[in-house]
Amino acid sequence: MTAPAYSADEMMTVAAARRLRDGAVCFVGIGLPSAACNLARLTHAPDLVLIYESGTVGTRPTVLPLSIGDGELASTATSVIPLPEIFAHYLQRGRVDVGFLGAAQLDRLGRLNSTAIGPYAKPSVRLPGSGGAPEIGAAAREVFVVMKQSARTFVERLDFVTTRARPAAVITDLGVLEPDPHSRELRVCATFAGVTVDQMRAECGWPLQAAATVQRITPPTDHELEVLRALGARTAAAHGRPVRISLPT
Amino acid sequence: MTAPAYSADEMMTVAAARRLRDGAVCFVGIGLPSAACNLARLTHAPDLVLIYESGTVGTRPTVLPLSIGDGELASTATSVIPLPEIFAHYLQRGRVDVGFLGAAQLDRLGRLNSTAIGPYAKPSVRLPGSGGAPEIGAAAREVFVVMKQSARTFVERLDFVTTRARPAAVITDLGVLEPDPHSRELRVCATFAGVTVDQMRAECGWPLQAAATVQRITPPTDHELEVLRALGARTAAAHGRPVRISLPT
Amino acid sequence: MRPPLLSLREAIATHVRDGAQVALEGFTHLIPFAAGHEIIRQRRRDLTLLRMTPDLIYDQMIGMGCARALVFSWGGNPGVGSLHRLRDAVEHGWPHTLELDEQTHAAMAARYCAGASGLPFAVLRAATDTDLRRANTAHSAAVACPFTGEILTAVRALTPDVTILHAQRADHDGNVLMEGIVGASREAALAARTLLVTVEEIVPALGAGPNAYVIPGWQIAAIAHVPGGAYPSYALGHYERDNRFYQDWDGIARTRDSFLAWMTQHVLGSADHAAFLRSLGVAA
Amino acid sequence: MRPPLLSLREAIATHVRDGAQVALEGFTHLIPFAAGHEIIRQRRRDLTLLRMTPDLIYDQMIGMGCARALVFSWGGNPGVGSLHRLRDAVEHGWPHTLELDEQTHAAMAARYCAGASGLPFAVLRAATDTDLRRANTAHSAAVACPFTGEILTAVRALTPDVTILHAQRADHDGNVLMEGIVGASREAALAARTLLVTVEEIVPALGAGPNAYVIPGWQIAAIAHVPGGAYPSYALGHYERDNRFYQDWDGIARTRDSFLAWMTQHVLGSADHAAFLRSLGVAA
Repeated sequence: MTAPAYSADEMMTVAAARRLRDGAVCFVGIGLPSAACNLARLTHAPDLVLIYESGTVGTRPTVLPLSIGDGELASTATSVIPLPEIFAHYLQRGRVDVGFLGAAQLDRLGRLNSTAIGPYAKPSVRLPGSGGAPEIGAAAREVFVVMKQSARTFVERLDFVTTRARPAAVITDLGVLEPDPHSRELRVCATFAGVTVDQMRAECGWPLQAAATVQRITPPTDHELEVLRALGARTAAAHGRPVRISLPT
Repeated sequence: MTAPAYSADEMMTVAAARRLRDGAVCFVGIGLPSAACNLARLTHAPDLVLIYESGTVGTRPTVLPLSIGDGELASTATSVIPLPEIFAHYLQRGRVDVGFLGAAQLDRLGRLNSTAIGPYAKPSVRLPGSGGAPEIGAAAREVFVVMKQSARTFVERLDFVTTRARPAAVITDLGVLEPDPHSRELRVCATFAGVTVDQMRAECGWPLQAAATVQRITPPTDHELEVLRALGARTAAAHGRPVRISLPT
Repeated sequence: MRPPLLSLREAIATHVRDGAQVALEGFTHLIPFAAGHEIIRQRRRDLTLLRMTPDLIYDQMIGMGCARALVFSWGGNPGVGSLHRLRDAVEHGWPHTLELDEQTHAAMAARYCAGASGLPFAVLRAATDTDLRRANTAHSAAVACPFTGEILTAVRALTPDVTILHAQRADHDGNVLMEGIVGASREAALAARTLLVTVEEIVPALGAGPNAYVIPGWQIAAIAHVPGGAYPSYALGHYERDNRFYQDWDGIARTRDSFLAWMTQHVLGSADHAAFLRSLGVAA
Repeated sequence: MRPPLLSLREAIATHVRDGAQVALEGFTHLIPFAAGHEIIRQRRRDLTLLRMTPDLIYDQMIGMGCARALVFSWGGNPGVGSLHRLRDAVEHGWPHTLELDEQTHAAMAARYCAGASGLPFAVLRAATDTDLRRANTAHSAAVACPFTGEILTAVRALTPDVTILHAQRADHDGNVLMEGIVGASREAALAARTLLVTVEEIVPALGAGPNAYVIPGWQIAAIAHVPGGAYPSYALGHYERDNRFYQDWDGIARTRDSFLAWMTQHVLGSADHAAFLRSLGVAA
């Protein structure tokens, strides 16, 4: 068997992008969620509405932002509004269809830790913290989690419950987990090409169940890969540009 | 004795304008308060900050607005913000030095009725209502009332208490009332030229007291009158302009 | 999702139902007169009308019998005096009685903000010991700060079934730009279940500054192209407020007969807003 | 009243005291780095630092020992990873312990809004059953809607002693224009007792659109003219975010030694922000 012509990260991003229906209003986090949302917008979902917590609504970046508030997001937005309104008028008011979250740890109910490893008062690893996640998890109509899978991060017991997200799906670098309709416990519902359910079990800290029928995810199409890589190339070029400031003399 | 070369309305506006110190932040109501504030700005108080409840901050109209939201107010403002912010971020936050109010009825404690004559549920005269007055009366550091005086409107008992203003002064078309420092009851503290305390008593529905020393208000200066009349002339010309709308064919 | 571009007649027929809670906002500026007139022409009944300042448009809708209730904070003719039709309804129940939900500007603004934020109530430091507060106990209540113990006022959220705004322009994606005085328009729009917008013009691109007030098209149920749609209110950059008309309205609306004659001739007698403007000689 | 135009050194010396609550806001965009560096140079101590996203500027201030407490909602290096100096303070108490007042973005934004509105608390529909909520009980509490009975969350107002912003430009009257992403800058400014602003340029007139975000000069205690004052953050229309610097910071801040060496050379070793920019080769 030859190695696939794409990386696990690319497969994960493509699988996440495919979950987004055209016209949905997405609250976008930085990193993989941002790549997935923009890939969807540049392929099957041109009318996807992207909202970044910095206050940009309906943004259409040509390169991916490194931060949540790069100038590119403001320059290509339908409107730029104060951050408190993003949370009050959009998220809390119920205008967000899809929230995308990542985290440092996830448990079998899809709860997330992005705050601390070890005790909160004296953590062994202090993580960045919640940001918008707890309210996105509670208020978005549907939540997806995008996160690399490992037994160290898909844990039996979270060190800290930052977010109770009840994700509709968790897209990892191996496949996709969805909640069992009755127990709400996450279980394997699909794997990427070349990945077995046992491999997914090995990279999970709880005894991972699988759905009766486990789907096989179609590999990225040439078009998906082409668009994603072009986006990545534009982004790398943009982020490498040196900044120069001219001071008045 | 010859008739004065100015009207009682003009004297009232000039007397109100003189109360405003330069640099004060004023929440301006329409009508006489607006004329007084703009007269002050065009004479002794060029840095007076005028806020209209429509959302215009630091406005410098060249003509007086008929309404509280004429285009002139927006075009000459430092900033135009949503109305809820005017009330939350400016008035409630304590950024307003001076509030100017009018009303249909006033009582001896300076409380105001701008809601109804007769019972609220079935009034004989339904007045426009409170607008911003109750919160202006409560939150502005200092409140002035500007109102023509008559026994019918300066009443023993209000039909309806819309606003508890505790005004620092009530400027009428006859003179100025200020509260007694102990009883808080409004009493004559100054009269306009040619007006006696007895005349003011005759135009008041409660037994009006007078301060030990009643001041005489200096008549409008030539400069004050000139500026006020020029403002009025510009305003009349502007409000008379016919509006024409061209429809696409 | 691009909002459909409808005729104003279709937009009102589709989205404004008898008995609905309807907010036509715009503070002095951008008051959606054309939409209000179309509601009158379509003889909508039992509406609960929300506006901070009812202005002439609600005077007309109340006088023509569209309203069952009014939610408001200042009901005069700005700079002129009374709204005679509103007064007649409150004082004499003509054409029928009108239920009032009345409060201060600060409270009504806060109620829209609560609706826009998806909250059931808002908090403000309101004037309390007034007859106005006693007249409206259904929608305000005391609430204590859990940190300081201070007693503040809670007011109930407003969530109109339909909010209608007038704006300067829409682009081909249905995004709408409002410039100038916005009043409580933003909050009324965000609080509504359905948002209709009439615009002066439709352009390929809005050409707005980075922080301009743009309503994304996907929040809008329908757009209608209605030049002059705010007249006799105004649209900054397009035409001024017809202050003389506001003054003339005092005479027109003073008696039931003169009011009905004027409405019959100019509003009911005009098929649409362009015909209305022509009937007044405002548009050629 | 026109705010005085001060050097940044004077502005910080006059208005930022040891022990103060200080908010340097700006969300990714317009972060007032120059002001933060000047606070470091003047060796302010025991500050309570407020920012939604501490970013590199608070990593630097914490690492240099300026902070006693941190009020925040997301403390990473955006798109890169950890803030190593913040982590070192929390994990190992270096250079000394740091008290945390931590919450979600929604809650922190609401707390600024309450402060900006002169209210002791704000209400939101917060996520409740989380360890974060249990970790911060001093500043959040349950509150019932008096109309519907729904249980919501009250959060305590934030009212910084001093808020510092960076903006594109000021005019000769001291009015300040901010364009682009504003984050919670407006609310942090309005919530503060004292507002300081650094600007890229000073111009005769702002040339802003009708609804641009302009801070009236009379709300500002002092303005300092500091071109490049947001670097390595950015100022829309002036220079871009130096994303490479944000990536490089991960290595610089990873150890105490490399951090101190860099700060000594570039911040303490530069008399002002222009010298700082030159020391990095960013400005000629």
